[in-house]
Amino acid sequence: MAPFTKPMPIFNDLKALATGLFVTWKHIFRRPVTVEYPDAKRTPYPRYRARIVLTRDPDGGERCVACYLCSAACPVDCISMEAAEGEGGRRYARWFRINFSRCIFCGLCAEACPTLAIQMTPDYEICERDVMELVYEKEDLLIDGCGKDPEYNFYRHAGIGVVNPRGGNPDEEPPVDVRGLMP
Amino acid sequence: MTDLTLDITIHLAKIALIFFVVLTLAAYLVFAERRLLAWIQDRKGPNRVGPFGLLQPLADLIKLLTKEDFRPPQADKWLFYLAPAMAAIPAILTFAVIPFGAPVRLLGREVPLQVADLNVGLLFFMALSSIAVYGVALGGWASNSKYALLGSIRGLAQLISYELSMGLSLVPTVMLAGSLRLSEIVAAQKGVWFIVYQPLAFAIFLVSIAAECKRIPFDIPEAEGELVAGFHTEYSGMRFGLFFVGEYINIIVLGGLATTFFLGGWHGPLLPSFVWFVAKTLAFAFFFIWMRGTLPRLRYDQLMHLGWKVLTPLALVNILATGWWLMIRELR
Amino acid sequence: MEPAIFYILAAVTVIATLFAIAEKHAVHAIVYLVTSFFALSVIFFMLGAPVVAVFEVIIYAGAIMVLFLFVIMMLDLGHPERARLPGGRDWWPALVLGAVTLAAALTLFVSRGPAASAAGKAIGVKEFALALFGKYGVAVEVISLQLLFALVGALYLGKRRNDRGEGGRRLGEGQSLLREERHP
Amino acid sequence: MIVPYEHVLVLAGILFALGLVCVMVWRLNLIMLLIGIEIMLNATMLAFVGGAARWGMADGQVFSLVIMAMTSAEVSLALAMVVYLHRRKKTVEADEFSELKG
Repeated sequence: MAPFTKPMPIFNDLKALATGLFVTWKHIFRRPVTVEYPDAKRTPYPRYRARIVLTRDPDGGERCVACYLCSAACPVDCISMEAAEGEGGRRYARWFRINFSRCIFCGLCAEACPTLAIQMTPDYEICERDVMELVYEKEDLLIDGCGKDPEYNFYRHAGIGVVNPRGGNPDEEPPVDVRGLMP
Repeated sequence: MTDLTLDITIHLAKIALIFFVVLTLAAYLVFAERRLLAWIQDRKGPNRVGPFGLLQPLADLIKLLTKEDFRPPQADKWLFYLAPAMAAIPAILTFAVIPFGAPVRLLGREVPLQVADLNVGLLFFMALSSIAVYGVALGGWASNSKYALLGSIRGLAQLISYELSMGLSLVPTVMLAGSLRLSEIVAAQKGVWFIVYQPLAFAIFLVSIAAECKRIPFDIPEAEGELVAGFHTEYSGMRFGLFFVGEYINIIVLGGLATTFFLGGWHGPLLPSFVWFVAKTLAFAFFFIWMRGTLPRLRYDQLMHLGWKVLTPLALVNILATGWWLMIRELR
Repeated sequence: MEPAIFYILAAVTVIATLFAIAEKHAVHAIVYLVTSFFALSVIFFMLGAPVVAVFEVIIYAGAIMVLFLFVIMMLDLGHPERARLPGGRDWWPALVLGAVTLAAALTLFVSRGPAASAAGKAIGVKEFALALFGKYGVAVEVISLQLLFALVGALYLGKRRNDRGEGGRRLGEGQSLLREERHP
Repeated sequence: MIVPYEHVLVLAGILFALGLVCVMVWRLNLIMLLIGIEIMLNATMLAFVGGAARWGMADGQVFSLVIMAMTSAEVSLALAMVVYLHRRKKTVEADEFSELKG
């Protein structure tokens, strides 16, 4: 490198240092962006993903049909339930449990739910001293309202139960006898 | 009251005053650093304990005192217990030779505001700063942990390297003042501060003391992100607190020394001398915090390059130039 | 009062040195030795040599012993269980030689007795500096040349040569050591 | 001069003897050997400083400073040697390096 062909790099270095110091100096007097949480609370957006609830029909019945799709979709396996059948073949969950100490609030359960029963709410303040209190049972999860889609009613679209036995519907083949295919 | 008792009383009072003021300042420097860094980063910083968070140092102290005092089972017991003290004591001892105010008249006698006016005051400071290496080195070695060992080896190399440029940058001030006695160095700056004559030496000294007290652009010995916490990885509770408070005492002491050597010590118009000294020292502390909020950490090889290939030769050239200048002034 | 302090410091020096040479753990030995050097430096101060006292701390305690510590830490020599302890045959010549030297010192002590001490005046920094750079200016030059040679020699020894297998791989080790050596 | 010069000399003698014993006993360990040399040099310095105080001349102090400078040169070279030897044989025991023994 030939000397004196370009300005000495030390001046550039000093200028860079001074620039950096000036930037931080300006920031000292800038207004802090801190929200002092317990005193001042920020309103989250409506689609914020926090505490999970089970919603009800517009008629007041439970939406959940205990199909296990949310449990299967859950990446950390924090949802468990036991299915039961009411009169007329109406399925429901006998018990339904979400372990919030495991839940990562990814929202995959709400995506998976065919009946829009499981939904996420913006309520993010669910800390507990005792970890066992984070295991929410069905009574804790079930709310009275119908959540985000107030018009939706799964059983009104689908009907309850299967009317005829398998293959008995008009445009349906009889079931294949798997044993009959064997040599 | 005889003269001797009075002397001893005044000395003890000065020592107690220095202990109290320096320790309080160090504790509040931690708080000030957290607040200032927060402002630089557009945050608010600790403001919950007491008005404006002013009781935060007390809360920190209580927290540190009540924490578990843990010693790794494989550690070297005595050196592990000794190292934090070795780090903190030299820092506060250095204050013995710093004149922190003009002599005052007290009980009918002239009392210099300085604990010990050694005729080798500057060398005393150099000696103590070279002793401060042991706290870092032995603390890291005695922990018997690989991060701590790496941190302490880095610390050793860094402290020794920058001590050299620090000492060399102080030689011109000694040449100008004609004495190693700190009170005479301050007296020589009554008219013009040495920073006017020696801006280069001041810059070298500033960078070197930043490296000496392991502040952020030079915090290689404790680099979080590489070495967990460096040489004090294994320390907890009040032993860690001693390392920590030693670091902040070091900032105050080195700021006071920079004031003494280059900014005219306690000289200043209007206000009392003590206030001037504290104000200048705190300005240095503020500068260090500001630097911490601005600059990223150097790499190890960059640090060594800066110390050995830039600062030390520059300081040597500066000594030579000062010598020539003084000789020419003498001849005229 | 000052003689009493001198004797206490002398005792500290001797005991710390004794511990240092009896310690098989190199790092502990260095810590003891630093203690001994501290006491010795205060003795120097009391003997009216403040500059030597301070340089004892700066150079001996602050640089040379740190250099030892650095090498021990870097080469991982701080394992007393791995070190070979001196055997019995090593002790005898050492004890004999030490006893002879000690006896000579004690003879000196006994034969002359405490003579009246001359009132030597303390030597100030200025006087010391005049003697160092005036009368012994050549010695300073010689020493500086010697330091330069030591620097070059250490540089040569610390350099990793590439013709030996692993050369150049662990470069940082040798380099950082070299940088240490320039300090004293 | 706070104490008689003889007492200073006796202290220096004891320190020198201790250094000598250290060198003789720890012949195997290069590090301890160097430490012994340091102790002996310190004893010499003490004798010089005591002499300077006894006769009120700065010469003894100058000599102790020269000794210090010499020691730092010596130690830096010796430790560089130790590092070099450790790199060759992974040990610092003096007996391992006896290849030129006849």
